[in-house]
Amino acid sequence: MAWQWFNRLGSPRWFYQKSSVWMPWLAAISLLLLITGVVWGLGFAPQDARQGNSYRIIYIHVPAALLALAGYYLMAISGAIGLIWKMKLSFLVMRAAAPIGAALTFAALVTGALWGKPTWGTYWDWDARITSMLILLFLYLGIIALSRALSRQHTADKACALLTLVGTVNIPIIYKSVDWWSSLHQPATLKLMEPSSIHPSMFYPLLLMILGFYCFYAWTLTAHTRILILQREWRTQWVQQLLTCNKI
Amino acid sequence: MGLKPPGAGITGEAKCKRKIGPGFFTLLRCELLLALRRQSELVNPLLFFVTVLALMPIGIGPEPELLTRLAPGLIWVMALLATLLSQEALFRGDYEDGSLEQLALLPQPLYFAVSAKILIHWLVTGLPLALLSPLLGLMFNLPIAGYLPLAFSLLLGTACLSLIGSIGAALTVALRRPGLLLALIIMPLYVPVLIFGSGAVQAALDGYGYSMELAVLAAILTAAGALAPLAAGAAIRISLDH
Amino acid sequence: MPSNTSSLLQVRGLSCERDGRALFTGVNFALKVGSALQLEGSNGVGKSTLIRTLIGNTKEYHGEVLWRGKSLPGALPQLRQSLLYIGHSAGIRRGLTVLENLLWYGAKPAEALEALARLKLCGFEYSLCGELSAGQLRRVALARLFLDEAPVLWMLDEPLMALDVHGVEVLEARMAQHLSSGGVILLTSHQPVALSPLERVDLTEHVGDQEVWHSEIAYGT
Amino acid sequence: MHPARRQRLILILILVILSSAAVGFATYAMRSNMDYFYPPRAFAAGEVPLEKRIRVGGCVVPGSVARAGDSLDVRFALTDGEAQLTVVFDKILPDLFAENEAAVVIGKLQQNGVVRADKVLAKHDETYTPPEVADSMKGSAVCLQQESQGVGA
Repeated sequence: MAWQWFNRLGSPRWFYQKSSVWMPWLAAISLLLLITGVVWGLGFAPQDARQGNSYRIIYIHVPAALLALAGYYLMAISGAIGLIWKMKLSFLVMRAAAPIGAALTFAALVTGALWGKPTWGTYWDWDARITSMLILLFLYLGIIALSRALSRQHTADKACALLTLVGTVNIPIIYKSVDWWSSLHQPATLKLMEPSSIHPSMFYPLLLMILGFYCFYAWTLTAHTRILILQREWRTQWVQQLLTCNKI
Repeated sequence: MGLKPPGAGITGEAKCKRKIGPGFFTLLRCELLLALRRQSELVNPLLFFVTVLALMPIGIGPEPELLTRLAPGLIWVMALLATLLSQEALFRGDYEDGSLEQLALLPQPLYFAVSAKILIHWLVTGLPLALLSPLLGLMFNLPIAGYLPLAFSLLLGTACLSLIGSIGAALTVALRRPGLLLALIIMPLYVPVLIFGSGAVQAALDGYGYSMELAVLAAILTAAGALAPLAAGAAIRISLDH
Repeated sequence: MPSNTSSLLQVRGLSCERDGRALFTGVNFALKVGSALQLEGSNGVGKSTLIRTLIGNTKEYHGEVLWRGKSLPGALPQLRQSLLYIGHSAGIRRGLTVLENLLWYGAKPAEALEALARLKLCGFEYSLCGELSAGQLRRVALARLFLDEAPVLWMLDEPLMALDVHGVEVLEARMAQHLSSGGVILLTSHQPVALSPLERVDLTEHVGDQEVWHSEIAYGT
Repeated sequence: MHPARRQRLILILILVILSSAAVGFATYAMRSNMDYFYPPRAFAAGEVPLEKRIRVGGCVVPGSVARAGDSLDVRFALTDGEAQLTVVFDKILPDLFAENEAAVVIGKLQQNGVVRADKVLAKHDETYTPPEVADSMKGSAVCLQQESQGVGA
């Protein structure tokens, strides 16, 4: 029974049909959460004692950074599932997640730089967190480049999954070594705040933004996966039927 | 000299050697022969390493203090690039002439063949780099305290680089021009080796011991020695299905 | 799975696709002890892909492949143990000498020299393969067929390519002898091969419906 | 034993040996204390090596900042509540540097017991607090409390 369900989940066709139902809901929820979070965070949350208003960029920065990392692990897990159980859909999810993850990493770096200027007086600092974020961006870009370079999709899927897994083994090592390196060169001046050290009136909008980003991420990932499914399966009967019915 | 009568020419279960394929030392010998016969490919990474490093003082100015400050990082980054450049050819020849396909058909794990290749690759690139390092230290006005850690860290570190790079080489072997892509894939994975390699030299220059950095490099080396050939073997099987 | 024991290799309803595009569909054949099969078809129809599927290097296929009655991929290790495969790229390293190449494939020096003599490669034993002509390279690769204790199953992708008349004759004689001693041969060739019994499968007749292809199943089997 | 199986066994043995060696090296590396961060009391206790690159963290003692008239040279004292340490610096101090605020100094300890700094960093406040909450916590207590946390971490 469970196996059957698993197999069905692996079918791109099944996923395409089911996700048509989820998509509007996901979009509505993420829009609601994001709008509430933005209005609350930017308009109503109090100013910070030292940084004034500039701290408000955390409402974008923190969720983006969290998802950039979580997105990589999602890629690694779906890549592993693809390699072990030979599930086509799982490879598609992995490849759909790569550009989104890269964009989020880039966003986290840019917002971090913008935040850094008024707060520590510099756009860029070779701090452990920033440096490892930059390396994460390179990992993402490498995976995307590999997936584009290999012309045969079947090979590209597996190769990217393997590279993602190798990267996963490396991420903690890279993080540890960059941390050691930067603490040797300078003290850890910029630390991510612990949830306890942020006042609740600032934390609730942040929580909303994080949840909103997660939903938005799920929506984007689903949308991108659907595009990849159509690209990959356009010769199949069900896609042809879909195309003729919708007259696209 | 004639062929054997019908039937006798077909193997039963007996002859094991040919079925299991060449042993590890045969693989090593063969790789070493191949490496030594491609002399230009052998010398080019070394020449690149030395030439670019010689350009550095010309570019940034010859102040001895500045050069001392930059020496560990520059030498290490150049060692990294030199290894990377030579990595592209690791599986290429065997892929193009079909012997990689033959290797993959053997019942023995690809781990052995891949490690033989990596070992020889390190012997002809990493080891000479480490041996050349005192000369470069001289060029860069490296204090006496830095020579030993530089040589040791290069010795261990280039082996790590060869191992990690083999995964990228195996993933891109089916591509016609993998050069830049290989660099893009592998560079992020090189970061820890670079940090601890140049860190060992810097620690020695700052007056501290460098055994911790070398221990980390050794840890990376042994872990990569176990995992990288496995991953590269899997990547070869993936690339063969292209 | 009950099957005719004299059929070493059986292929049932084999279809290969490449990125969702069908190369060929519904290929059936069986190789009995002492029989040979020639795959024909125009360029790009998937002859090499079929061979690479059978030896397990390509995993995107539908259908059933049986080796000694057991189905792939479970029986792949056994199949590979009895396999001698010479692909389009013949697996001869250009940086090694002719003899070194054969020794790498586990030949004993004496038998390697004998095999080279049969293929008229005397005097080239110590030349680097990179310096040989295409036809000579092909002969070096084919010399593996002339070593003692050859495996049962031969899969040869374009073995006649670049060979001269004498080379073709020697090869055909060796293949006939292999068949008579109970081996099986699967080969692709655009040229006619003088060999009996020789079955022919034309892949052009099996070209799938290129437009609509129902790949509902996940990768591999 | 079947040769293929034997080779697999050898492979597993190699993997086990290599990974245990990796664990061993990593443990050795972890054990060596590579943190060159010292509080001012470590200087008083004489634990700090001379002429090696070190890092010092502490609160800038109020009224201790003295600038030389003719150069950028500046002299200030750091404290961790127990001991004080004099620091000399010859470049421009960062904007966030202020008396009674935390600062981190990178430099070398000299024979005379003074640290010559290569770099001074104003340690950033890690918490995000609305003004009214921060007001109630103002004072050197905040700095010292953070500093002890920072040193302990």
